[in-house]
Amino acid sequence: METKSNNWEPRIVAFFCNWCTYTAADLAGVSRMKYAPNIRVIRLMCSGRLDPQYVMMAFAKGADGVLIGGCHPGDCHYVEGNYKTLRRVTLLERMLHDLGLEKERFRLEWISASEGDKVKKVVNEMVEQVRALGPLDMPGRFADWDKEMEELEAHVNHSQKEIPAHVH
Amino acid sequence: MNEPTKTQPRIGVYICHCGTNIAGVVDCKAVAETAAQYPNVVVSRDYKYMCSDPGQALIQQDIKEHKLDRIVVSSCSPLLHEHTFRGACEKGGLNPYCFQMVNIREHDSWVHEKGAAATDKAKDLTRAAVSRVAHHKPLETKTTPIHPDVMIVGGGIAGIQAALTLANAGQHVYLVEREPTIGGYMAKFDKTFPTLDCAACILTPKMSAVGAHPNITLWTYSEVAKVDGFVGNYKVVVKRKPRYIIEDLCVGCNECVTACVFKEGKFEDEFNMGLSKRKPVYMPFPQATPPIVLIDPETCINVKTGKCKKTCVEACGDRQAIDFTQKAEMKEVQVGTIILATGFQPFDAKRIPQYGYGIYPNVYTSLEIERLVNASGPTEGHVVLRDGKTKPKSVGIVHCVGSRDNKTHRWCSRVCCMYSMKLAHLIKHHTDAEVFNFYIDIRAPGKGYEEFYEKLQEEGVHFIRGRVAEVTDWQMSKEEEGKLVIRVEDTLAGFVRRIPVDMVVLAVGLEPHADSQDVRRQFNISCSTEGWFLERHPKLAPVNTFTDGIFIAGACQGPKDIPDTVAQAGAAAAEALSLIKAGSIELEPNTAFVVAEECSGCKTCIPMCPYTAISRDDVKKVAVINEALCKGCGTCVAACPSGAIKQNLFDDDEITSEIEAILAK
Amino acid sequence: MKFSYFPGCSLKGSGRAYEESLLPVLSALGVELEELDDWNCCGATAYMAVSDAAGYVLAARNLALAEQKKQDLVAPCSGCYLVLNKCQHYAAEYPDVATRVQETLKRDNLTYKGTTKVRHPLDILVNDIGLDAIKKRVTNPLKGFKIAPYYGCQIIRPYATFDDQHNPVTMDKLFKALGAEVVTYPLKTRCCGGSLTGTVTEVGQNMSYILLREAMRRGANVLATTCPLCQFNLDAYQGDISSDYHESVKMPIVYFTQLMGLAFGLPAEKIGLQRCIVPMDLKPAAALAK
Amino acid sequence: MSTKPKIGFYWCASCGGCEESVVDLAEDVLMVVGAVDIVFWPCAMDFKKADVEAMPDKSIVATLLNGAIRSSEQEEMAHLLRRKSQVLIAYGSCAHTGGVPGLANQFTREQIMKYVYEDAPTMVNDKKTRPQTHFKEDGRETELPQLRNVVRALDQVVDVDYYIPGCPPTPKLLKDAVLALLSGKLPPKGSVLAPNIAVCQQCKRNDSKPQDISLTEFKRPHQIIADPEKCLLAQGLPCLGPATRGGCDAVCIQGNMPCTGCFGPVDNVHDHGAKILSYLASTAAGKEQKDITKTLAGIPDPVGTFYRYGLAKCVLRGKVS
Repeated sequence: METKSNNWEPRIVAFFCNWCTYTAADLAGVSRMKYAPNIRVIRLMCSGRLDPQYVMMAFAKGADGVLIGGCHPGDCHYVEGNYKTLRRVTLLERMLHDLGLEKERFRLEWISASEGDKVKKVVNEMVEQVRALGPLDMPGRFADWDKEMEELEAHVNHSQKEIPAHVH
Repeated sequence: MNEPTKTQPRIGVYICHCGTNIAGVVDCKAVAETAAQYPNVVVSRDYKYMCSDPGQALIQQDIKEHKLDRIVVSSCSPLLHEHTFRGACEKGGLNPYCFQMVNIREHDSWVHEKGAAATDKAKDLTRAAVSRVAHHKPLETKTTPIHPDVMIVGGGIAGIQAALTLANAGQHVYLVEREPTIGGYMAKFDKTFPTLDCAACILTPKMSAVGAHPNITLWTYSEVAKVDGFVGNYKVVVKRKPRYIIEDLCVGCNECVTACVFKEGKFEDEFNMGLSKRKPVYMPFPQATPPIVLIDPETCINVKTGKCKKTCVEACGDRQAIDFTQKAEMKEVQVGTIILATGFQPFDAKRIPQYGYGIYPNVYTSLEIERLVNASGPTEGHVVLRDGKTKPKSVGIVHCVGSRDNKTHRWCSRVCCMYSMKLAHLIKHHTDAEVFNFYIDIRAPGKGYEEFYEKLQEEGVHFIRGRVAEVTDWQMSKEEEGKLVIRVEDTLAGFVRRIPVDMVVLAVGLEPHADSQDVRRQFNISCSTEGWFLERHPKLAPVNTFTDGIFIAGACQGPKDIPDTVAQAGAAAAEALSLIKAGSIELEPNTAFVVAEECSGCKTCIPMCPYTAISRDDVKKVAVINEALCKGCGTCVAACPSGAIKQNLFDDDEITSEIEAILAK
Repeated sequence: MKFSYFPGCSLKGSGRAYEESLLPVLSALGVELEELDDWNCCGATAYMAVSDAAGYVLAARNLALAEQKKQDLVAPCSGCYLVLNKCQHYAAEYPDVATRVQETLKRDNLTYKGTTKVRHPLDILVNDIGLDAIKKRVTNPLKGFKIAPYYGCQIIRPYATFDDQHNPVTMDKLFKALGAEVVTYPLKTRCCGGSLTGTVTEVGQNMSYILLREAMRRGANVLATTCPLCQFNLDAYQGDISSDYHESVKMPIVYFTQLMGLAFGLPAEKIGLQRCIVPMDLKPAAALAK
Repeated sequence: MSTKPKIGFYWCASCGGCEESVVDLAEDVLMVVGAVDIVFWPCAMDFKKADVEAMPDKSIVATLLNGAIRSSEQEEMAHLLRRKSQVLIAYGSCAHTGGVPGLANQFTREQIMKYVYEDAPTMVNDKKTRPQTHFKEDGRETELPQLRNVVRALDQVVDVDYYIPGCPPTPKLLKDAVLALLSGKLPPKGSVLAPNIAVCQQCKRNDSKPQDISLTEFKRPHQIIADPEKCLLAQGLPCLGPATRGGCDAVCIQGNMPCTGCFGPVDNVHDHGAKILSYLASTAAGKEQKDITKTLAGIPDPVGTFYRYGLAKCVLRGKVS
């Protein structure tokens, strides 16, 4: 498994709003800023579209960190979508903490369309913080937990020979 | 049309090299080969320039040949070319929304080093798009009509130029200006660089053309109070402040000004940068447009106390143009497009106390000097010291005050080198003084600009390279007695110099208006970190903003000189005109809708919408989304506790399949 | 009002007039200063130049001691004020400095969380106590005093926590409240010569000369300072300067707290005025009247 | 031999309330007993595992299994009953989504064992003896069940055909399910046998809910005397009705208690807790971080509140340790 090898690299899934943070990431590109290649951006029209389920799902599917990027408070292209994001993220942060995830694995940043350098800074920072924490590897953990079930499954379904239905 | 089937999508994947922009970092061939293995992929290719005609033709041909029903293009940012490729899909006979774009340039090759990591990223992102696009549904393109009227905010040279261009093309324009007159900063200038033609001679005809144009509604002394709506259908409320003068009745005879109980001007004249005094009733300057007076409520005795002989009313006589009962008036208009030309404000020189502005009387800002050298200015063009009579024998012009300075503003204000040289020429011409320019670099990159710099050197104007440390009056020698001393490191000569002068001119930079953040929020556009309005693309869409139908022109977008401002104003007018002439604009169909059978009527979504697009059907007891009002942010979709709200192009199955596939290994 | 107090070496040595005037003046205004128990060298500029790491640890130890007291720390000497501030900023901004500091402090069973606020007496006088309260305490208005307010460098640069970096005015306001006249003194933040006076004497003394000469030219009869090193440089070499520049230079150099003490009616010898090398006229109004 | 359809009931990790709920059918229980042949119901009748093992595969028409899967014994029985049944129904919250036992996934097995056998204040166990899985006395060996790493919902162990939600399911749901089984008119495999619409739709207080409630404070049921007519959420109680599958006739709310989510999510929701979180946070007011934090502090235990019945089915399956 790759996550256990020495060349493990953190995988960060990012959800960026179209108008500010996604555009800022474009600006970072146009300005040829270099940052860590560990991030995969999913574009949403507004950070308010971010359903907390997506964050949970990203972790469950193997993300080591999740980054949310939206417009600064008061700057939302859709007036106040980012306030809704802030409310959801505030509660989600607490819940993820209660579920045992280190706080560095989940981050909300307000990055305006002009802050290409902030994209670079935040991504690099987060990749390093997550790297220091090591792999989260939820799929691997699930597989480890479920290994215990192989034995009985085989025992009940395969060791006994099939008993045919009687015809009366 | 190849309608996508539910059972087995047929996907085409195209990896763009973008010359070497992508291919120089990402192994495009490898990405295409890997993508060929992804589920449902029928065709996977890499190509040099996907956005080129042959690139687009490739997609169209494959759609027909391989019966493709979904397309993925991995190239640049969707903000740049999504529209292009959607068009290619449509031309190929496919619904344009059965398309997904992957950004492997701005988000990958341009920000990462060449190597496996960048290629892996391109593969992951492409895999996610392939997985996502399988869930895309064909959608109908929606359009909205464009109201033909235009609002222009700001009546400086940018606003004037844009207004005239549009009005001459037959469009109705509302020009809103905060000050009592249009003209902006240009109206204060004597000459313009590098041609030294008279600013008033070229500006005032345009100002009066605006005032007289049948297609222009000019509202000065007015501010935008509220903006609602969207491209094509903006509803703007303008607050017209009371000027206590009935505009239609005033003929600008100035008799009320003469008759005012104040025999002499007593209050700082804004137009002359406080270098002269005005009365409470005044006309900003002789060529003001509209050419009418106003009464300043802050200084007029009658407005403040109601106890005045009102000699002005008497002087106006039968015309009865003065109306002290005037109140602020709200005007609401419908426009389809808006051009913001709100300009800049000069840097406040007091922020750099070591330059002595406000401490030493004979330290001036460049705008004050513009008024001093102006024949219609407070001294009728005589350059004299603050005492009102002494001609300076030596003048120092300090460049980059509030520019190229980490402590104040990092940007170059672009105009100061040139206007400083213009002022140096004019001061020398008016006074024959020794003029010293203290500069970091001379930036003269315009037509005839470098030649102007040479001309100045020939005229004997001194240029000393070095940022000035301080302007002070402490003395080291007799010859400094009574003078201002400019301390500077002369970086060409390599030593610190003390240059005594009679007058110091601070070449203040340009900065965004103090309220630029409020203004851009009002119009829902973005700002750069510094506060300049942000263009949609620095090269390809310099007057567009991220909000459709709102354009920017002039120095509100960043410091620029008059030629650039006028060019940009023309461009903004042309962009607005192009929308108007098209009659309508395509909207993203990414609206949300409620699946009524799954809605429990819990009302969670209703307050989520900032556009009041969601209401409750009280008979069926379910939520209903008005598609015309929905702008597609998806906040209600995320909030819906039963997943009963869906969103076109950003639905749960589309996003979750993207998450899963982006992490698949 | 109660603060922790970090005197540093100067206020116990060459700058003792500063402490002798500061303590009674603050006490007269109801401010209690509690000298930090077991304080050590602030880390000072010279130490920083030799080993910045050791410098930060020295400063941080004082900050850590003050942190335990949970009250703001007053550092009257400009050098101490700067170094303590600098240590605080660097520990907050640079993890390696913070780690180094924490690890070393641990050996002394100390920790430093970064919460100590370092304050200058001028800041406390004008912003905490207020000019009105000071005015009320004045029994002997400084009539006839024409003061050149001299701030020096370290209390406003690079950390301008309570005044403008280029045009500070706190002392100006204070002296006006004491009833004195404040002369316009554009050199108020220019270098006094600093340690150059001891190393490259002619350069250092030239800098002092410029300051003294301009103060005289502006009609000042006293120059007020906030820094023990400035006080020493400007006060001690006026004889040398006069002979080197063939110009009679004579300007009393006092701490701002000494002028306050005088205005509060405290006897001259109780506020260290007898320690001035260039003596100050205690009744300049009479001299002016003549 | 009876030709009536053979039905089985089994009880895994649960409180037993589901078994009681069968009796809640009241007189209808006679209809059920008359219509079917109960071949396995250890709680009520004497059956042995060997009896089941002896049955032909797929010979039971339907087994209603309640309770989560926590031990190896439960796991084995799940496999066995799956093999013997044509239709396997996860009955009640625990089998459906892990139920309250699923909250144990906030701790590792070792943490639980250590607490129960060493740290609990009522425990005296100086030798720190732990339960054994092998036991030998008088030459006889006995195998005892093991505690599994995590609590699982039934479908995390075996293939499940239908789900009857609820803690416990209401008599109506059970009756409808039995009638559907008898008539053979079954919905697609994998369906939850309750309406795919949230509780609010059946809630009589729905009309009383204002359109925008923007809560600045969340309250807990013991803190207020709730108005019995008005929407509980509007009164500050975090009622999970909007995010929870209906079919219960909003019984808890009729009893003036907020919905706690026992029916699990509707079909469109992947992760019940995350969706509850999204919806509840959306009803909170405030634009400043400190105000928002303060308001949301009124929900002191997000995991326990949002995953009260479904932590095993949370996409993260429990606490990451």
